Amino acid sequence: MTRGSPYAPHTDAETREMLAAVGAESEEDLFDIPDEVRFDGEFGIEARRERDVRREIATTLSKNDDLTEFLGRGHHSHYVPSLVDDLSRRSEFLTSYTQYQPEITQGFLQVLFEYQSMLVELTGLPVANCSMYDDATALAEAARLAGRARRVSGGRVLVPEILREGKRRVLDNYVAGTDLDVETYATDDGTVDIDALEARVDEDVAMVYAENPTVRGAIEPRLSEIGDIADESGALFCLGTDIVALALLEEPAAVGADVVVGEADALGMPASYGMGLGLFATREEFLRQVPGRLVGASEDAADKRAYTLTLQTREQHIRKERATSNICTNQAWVALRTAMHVASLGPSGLVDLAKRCVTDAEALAAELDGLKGVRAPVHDRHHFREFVVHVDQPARAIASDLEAEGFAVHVVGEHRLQVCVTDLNASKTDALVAAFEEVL
Amino acid sequence: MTRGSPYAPHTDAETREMLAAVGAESEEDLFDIPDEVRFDGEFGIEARRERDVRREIATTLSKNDDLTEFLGRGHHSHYVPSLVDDLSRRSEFLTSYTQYQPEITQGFLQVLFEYQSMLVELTGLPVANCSMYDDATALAEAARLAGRARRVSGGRVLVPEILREGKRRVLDNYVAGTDLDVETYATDDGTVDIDALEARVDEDVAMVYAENPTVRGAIEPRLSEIGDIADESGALFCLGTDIVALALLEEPAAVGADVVVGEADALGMPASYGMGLGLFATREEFLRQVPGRLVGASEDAADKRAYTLTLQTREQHIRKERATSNICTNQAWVALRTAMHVASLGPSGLVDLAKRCVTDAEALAAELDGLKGVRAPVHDRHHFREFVVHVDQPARAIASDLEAEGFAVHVVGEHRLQVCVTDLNASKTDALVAAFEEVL
Amino acid sequence: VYEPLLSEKNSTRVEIDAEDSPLPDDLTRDSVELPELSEPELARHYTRLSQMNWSVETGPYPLGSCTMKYNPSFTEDVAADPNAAVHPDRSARSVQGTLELLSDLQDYLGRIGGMDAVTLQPPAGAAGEFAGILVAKAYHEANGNDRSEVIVPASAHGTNFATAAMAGYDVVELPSGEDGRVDVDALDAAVSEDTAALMLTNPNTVGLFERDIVEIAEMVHDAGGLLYYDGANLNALLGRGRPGDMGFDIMHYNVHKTFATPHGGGGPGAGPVGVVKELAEFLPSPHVRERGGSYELYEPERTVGKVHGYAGNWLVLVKAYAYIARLGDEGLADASAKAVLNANYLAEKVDLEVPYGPFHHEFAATAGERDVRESGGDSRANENAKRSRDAADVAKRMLDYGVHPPTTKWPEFVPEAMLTEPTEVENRDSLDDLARAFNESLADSEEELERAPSRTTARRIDQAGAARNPRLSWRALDAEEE
Amino acid sequence: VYEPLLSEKNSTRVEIDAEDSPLPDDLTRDSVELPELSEPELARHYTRLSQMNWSVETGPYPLGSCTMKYNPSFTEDVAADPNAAVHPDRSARSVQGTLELLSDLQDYLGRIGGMDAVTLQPPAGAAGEFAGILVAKAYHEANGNDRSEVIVPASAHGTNFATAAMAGYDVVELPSGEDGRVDVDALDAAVSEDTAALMLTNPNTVGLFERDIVEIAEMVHDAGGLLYYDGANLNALLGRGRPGDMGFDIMHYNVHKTFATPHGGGGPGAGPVGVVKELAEFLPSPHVRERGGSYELYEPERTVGKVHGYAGNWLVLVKAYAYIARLGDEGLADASAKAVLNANYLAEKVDLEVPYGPFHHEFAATAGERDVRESGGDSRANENAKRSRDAADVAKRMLDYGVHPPTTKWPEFVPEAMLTEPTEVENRDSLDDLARAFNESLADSEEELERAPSRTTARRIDQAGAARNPRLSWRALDAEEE
Repeated sequence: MTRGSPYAPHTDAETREMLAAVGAESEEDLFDIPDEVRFDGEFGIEARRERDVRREIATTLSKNDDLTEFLGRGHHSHYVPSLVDDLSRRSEFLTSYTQYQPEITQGFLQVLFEYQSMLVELTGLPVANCSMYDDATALAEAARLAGRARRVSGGRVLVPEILREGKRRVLDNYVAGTDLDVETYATDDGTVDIDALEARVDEDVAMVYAENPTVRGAIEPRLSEIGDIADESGALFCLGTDIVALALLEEPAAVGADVVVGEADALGMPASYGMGLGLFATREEFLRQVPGRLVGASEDAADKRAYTLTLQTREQHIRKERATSNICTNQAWVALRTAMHVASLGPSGLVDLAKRCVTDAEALAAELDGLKGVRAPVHDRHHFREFVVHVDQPARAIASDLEAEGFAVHVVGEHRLQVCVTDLNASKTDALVAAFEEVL
Repeated sequence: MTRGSPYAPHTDAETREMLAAVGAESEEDLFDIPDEVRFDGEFGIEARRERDVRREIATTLSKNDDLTEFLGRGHHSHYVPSLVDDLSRRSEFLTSYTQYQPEITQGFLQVLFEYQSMLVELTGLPVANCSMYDDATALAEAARLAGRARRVSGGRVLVPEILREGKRRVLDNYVAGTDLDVETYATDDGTVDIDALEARVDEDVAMVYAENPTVRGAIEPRLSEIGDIADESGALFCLGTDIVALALLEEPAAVGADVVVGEADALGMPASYGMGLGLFATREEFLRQVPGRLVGASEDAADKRAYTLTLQTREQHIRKERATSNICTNQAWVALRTAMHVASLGPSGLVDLAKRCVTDAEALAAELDGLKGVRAPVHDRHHFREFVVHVDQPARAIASDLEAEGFAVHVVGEHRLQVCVTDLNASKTDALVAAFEEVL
Repeated sequence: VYEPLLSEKNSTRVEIDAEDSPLPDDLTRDSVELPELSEPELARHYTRLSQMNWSVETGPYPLGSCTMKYNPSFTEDVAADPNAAVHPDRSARSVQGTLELLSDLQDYLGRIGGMDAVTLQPPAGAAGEFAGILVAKAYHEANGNDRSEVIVPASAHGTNFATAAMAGYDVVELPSGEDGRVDVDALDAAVSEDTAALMLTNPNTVGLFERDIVEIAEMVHDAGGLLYYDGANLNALLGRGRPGDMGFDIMHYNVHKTFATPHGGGGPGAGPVGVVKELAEFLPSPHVRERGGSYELYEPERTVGKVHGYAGNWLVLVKAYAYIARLGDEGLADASAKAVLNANYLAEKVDLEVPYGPFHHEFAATAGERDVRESGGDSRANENAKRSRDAADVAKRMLDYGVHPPTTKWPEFVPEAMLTEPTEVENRDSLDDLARAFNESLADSEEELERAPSRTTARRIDQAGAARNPRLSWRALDAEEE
Repeated sequence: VYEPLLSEKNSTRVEIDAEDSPLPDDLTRDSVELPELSEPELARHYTRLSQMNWSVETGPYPLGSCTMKYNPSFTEDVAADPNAAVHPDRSARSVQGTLELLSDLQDYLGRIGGMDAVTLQPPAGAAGEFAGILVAKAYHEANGNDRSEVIVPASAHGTNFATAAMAGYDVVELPSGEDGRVDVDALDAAVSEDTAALMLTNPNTVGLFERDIVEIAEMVHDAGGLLYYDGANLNALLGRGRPGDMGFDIMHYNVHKTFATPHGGGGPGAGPVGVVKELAEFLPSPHVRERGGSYELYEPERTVGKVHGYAGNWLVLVKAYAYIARLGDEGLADASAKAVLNANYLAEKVDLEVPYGPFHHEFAATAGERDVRESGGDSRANENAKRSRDAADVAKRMLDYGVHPPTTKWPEFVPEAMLTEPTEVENRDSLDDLARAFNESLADSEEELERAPSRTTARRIDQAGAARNPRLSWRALDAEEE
């Protein structure tokens, strides 16, 4: 086993000669570190062979229970075609970085341009960026954009009371350094309580945020009205959604959305403990307020179409403290995978997948509803992928018992569970229902 | 789900227009097949989605028991670095074919040239081909070469009596259409019984074949003598070995080998139910008798070094029934993986690996020898990777009991087992010894 | 772009010293010299080399008779299943998954070819031929028939000739008929009591279906011979015709052609062999079968023995199974339909003469003047009517137009043949590009053709020089330099 | 070489009809138009695009401040483990493997940075900065301190400025001292009771170690401020110096730089944050800890809340763990040593002026005339003494010599800066190639530089035009054409 880094190619002779070339006696000499802060201890981390590291991590990860997950609430997975893994792992994509030299990075730039283009098609909005970290940070950036771009005097940001906690806490942090304030509005049957919302909105509101589907899986029936309420008071309407829902549910542009945020990694990624891909699209008028990278088409010196990062003066490396965001490294490679997955599905495949999110959820809800002591869906709405389930017994105990049977579901209230079905677990719904019967 | 092949890109409109362009009414029209032999039935094979095929095959393969294999006898596996998987799966390598147009296939040609070069270094012989299917067919081709190139009157091919059955049966088939006859010679303590061999050799012998290590894992102590015996009678000396053993054991050229055959996929491939990579190297004088592909260096029109398939007049596509072999498609991609693995180990890594094949086998034999009712190694030889174990109890029963404990070993006699250890199972030797204790 | 050899980058000689060797000095070599490079250096080396290599993913690859279709990437994942990594000497009991998959694949292939029993052992098409001819030989011998000849059409793959000779048969070469097919009269003259088998490719190597197949089969069978089907062109027939239904007794399948397993730069492939009921007992050993819900290995009663040391190219077979399962009946039939449509469309678009027809999944254009065909008669054809070119030169020029050229100068009965098989995976745009490459190359001057290629990684390579002065290793190159 | 957009190849509009929709019409959109291509077409599209992209495997990638080192391929396999594919809302009990790995990585990073507690939540370096500054803010608030300023050296990464502003702080920019380091007097003047933190990169953005770090730390601490370490340049220090030992209170790690996780064309990275004991209670929620042999998630007592919706970029963290485990103490120290050696060797070989030193893993050459340095004084330097170039032009010309150029025109205090970080993965030959590319580019005429690049996939791209007339989607391109 080599003693140094297996990824530093230097032979001993080479090291000696290179040290001589720079006039140093030893590697130690190259470090201009005062003695008082020099480190002469050890980390106590033992080097292992490649196969041993692989074995060790595989062993560690095998301590995760093998559960069939009926989990969603913002982190969704669909079957990812092998093609996506294969092509995205190509080193030319994987080990490249931000396209500072567009002449030799046309490949990745074009993929990102295509990703943006897909989001433009799906949202109906003309501007989409290359990625945010996840839906939570995308929402938080939207609020900051609303703060910068506002035409109103106040800084109230209205979000649904059922907003997922993770999103809410990120949003709070992102607006803490601004004059924006986050407030909630009531929901009704898993979607917006329009009257309650309307009562909360006045000319101090910078942004109204709503989701479709909501975190309960419910499809919002009155989206245009929400858009109108926001528009009439001068607030921006920010819509939260996800890339599969976009293919079937109302087009955001058609309901007056000014900004669309959400998760895009439901396509392209397996469940990954919350690793995300924040989608972000907006209207042309906010172009120069957009956070993150944008790829634009241009021409090269031979007048051929070429792509390049553009409008970089918005970004931190140029504008520093006046940048639209501090984001630099983003989720580009996840965006590449998502674009590949969308391309792989095509419009029919994507629409079909979205339709299944409705029909599979409906079917499973109906099955569960047939069980004694269970009511599903709790909300009188159409659902997308997931829905809330009422159980007469304590929800936590039921979830725990289901786990023992090999199934994971959400607990969202004392007597409420939430269940999510996609093409990945659809073949196991009968088993889930049977497990419910077992534990009830 | 699409109704036709998911890998045919034609849209319905495209198909219609293309049919029109060729003047056909329907796809049916394009087939010039007499009615009497037209197939109008069905195969009865249902199309499945990609994820369903993956799931189905994974389920089927999971019916293989999860055993730790201490198996060898010609099919050996060592840890394959991830790099090999990653790079060999690059589509430019994987989905290309024989390099009939060298100007656009320099990449694969160079890899094969490097593979040949590695074998030249390891065998000491100046000519190595791009691959045979496996060690058995390589041996069989060697015999045919010996038949064509012989300077003696007879056609006897001498092989050790302990030759693995699979090899023997392939050899028999390959020489059945020639005047060659396969005969065996005795072995002694797992290696060649030199006196017995000498007694069998006369001027009717076209080839003497010996192995190092032998199928018993024993290292042949008198290789040069075997070479001399063959040489003195005018027979070719063909040596069977494998790519790891070559790095440590005597150099074939130094012991007078005229042809070297064996398995090369002990590097580069996981256990693969016997899928192989036949290595084949020989002396310059037999160059035009070599079976299979050869890559040579040449120059292009700009006088730059370039590689190309060469001496193709030996091959079936040119010489037809007078070709040196019927082989066409070979194991090129496996050779690429093997070359990558060799490159990844480097000379020190390869030699170290080979040394471990000796020391790990010795250590395990000593451990087993300490058990009551067990003697190991049976043969008074040095061993490479594997060795024969005597058990007082019936070997078949012991092996079966070991299988129940999660271990696979060979049964090679009524009271004999054979055990093989490599870096892949070395960490489990203690468990194997414990299992032996359990079942004895 | 030139990538040095590994040995030119860094090479180290490691001495094997008695002190730290686990073996006595006389059992070991003195030293080993090999390239010594770090992982980043190797990653770059092989990445660069890969980029200097044409593949199906690079662009059209219409290599006639090779069926260079797209290899679905999911089949690689399937074969990479850790449960597939088993040793061949495992007990049958402990590898039921492997045996079940093999058994299922045997079944699928049997249905597709119309054969009663299938062995998966042959590791390539030529090995399949060998196994098949061994079966024929064993059959005749079992029947006390001493037959010495195998008939092979002149247009057949070289492997057919070589295989028959390898099995000890005399090869009787059958000249091609005027229509490019088997000349039935010539066959009649060739068939005799010495005929062990006729090896036939159907559609043949220029894509023509042997319309007289029923008569041919009768002639061979009447003489006591067997009919062997070379599966190289099976991609033309899926769901439209089965060799078993045409009277063939033995066939091999090229799974790396018809069933889309990757060609791997020259292999591994797999060449399963199917036979009719009467020949099943002669198949190679071991064979897989189901018995009472579990799978076992057994030796067929009169087996020919083995053509591979173990069970063939297992990992390739897994991929073939996955492909067939993915496509099913309709997918397979569609693959053939589109392969044939593509060949016909492309032939329509090229300005080169295509002397025979109607062809199926491939056609042999001739790199010479094109007759004004009845169907067409357009002006391009007339313009090019005077040109006559060397097929190999046209092919080299096609490289400059960014496509892979077809197989050239084969089969020999087509003058300056360019045997073209686009397969079903090309779309119309891609076929139009390909046609353009053909046509522009043909239209270029002889000087341009001889200078070609000029836009490729390497310029035209001196093949004669490579053979005249064989340098087959870096050691040979070093020796030359000294 | 030009690859059409997916939409230019084939695009289809799918109508969503009420009849076969599972939803009432008013809940759905009317139609969706997207590219519709088969798998073989997509495989070619993305394979070709990949070949039009520079990566670490393509060649040298000395992008200063980005640490473009080799990403071991085995770490990809590790992260692809099906057991790693878990949902973040699983019970802690059912994901003990994930929590154990996260806990172990927290521990490793703590040891490497000399920090007492580490959060893995931030999904990138900038997010780490944000989390770190939030911690600082919470700390001050908890102590009843209302501080309004964050001090950032002019040479710092843009993210430092943006982060401080994002957290609501006024940014006090500290000019660089004459030696390229922090001007201690200027710092003294800047530090006050309003100072919440000083954000420092060490070695700084031209690779210079802040020799006065102990004094700096004292000054900041004395004023009640905190010291923040930007981990972008940690690859210079592994095993030689730890931020915790230098007086830093908070730091972030860029695992995609220092710990070799792939940069993915712009991400995902991960930006864990380490803090000293006193700040641990402020870390983001949830945090992972071991309790009695099992692992649990908990909310730190005075947590700043969240900077990511879930737990950050988990799959990236797995790779970072694998890399650290592979290298261990000696490997990590060697990585830094070789990174610094490489930078020094390359700087020695380039003809460009390198105004500051001694630098560590990166140096900022200036694309202008080189002084005859004391150490050298060779003739090349004199020859080039008259040349002064635009750094961006030199970079474009370097593309023609087959390498990736360094970061240009940054940091701003170095005129026409070419910030160069070869990392430890280049060998000497590769550094020599890189030096040649620098030197020949510098020696080329201004006309050549302005025309560059000419040997690349695309020629020089009109960036101003792209910004003037933003076309950000294929829809925008279509609209333009109409």
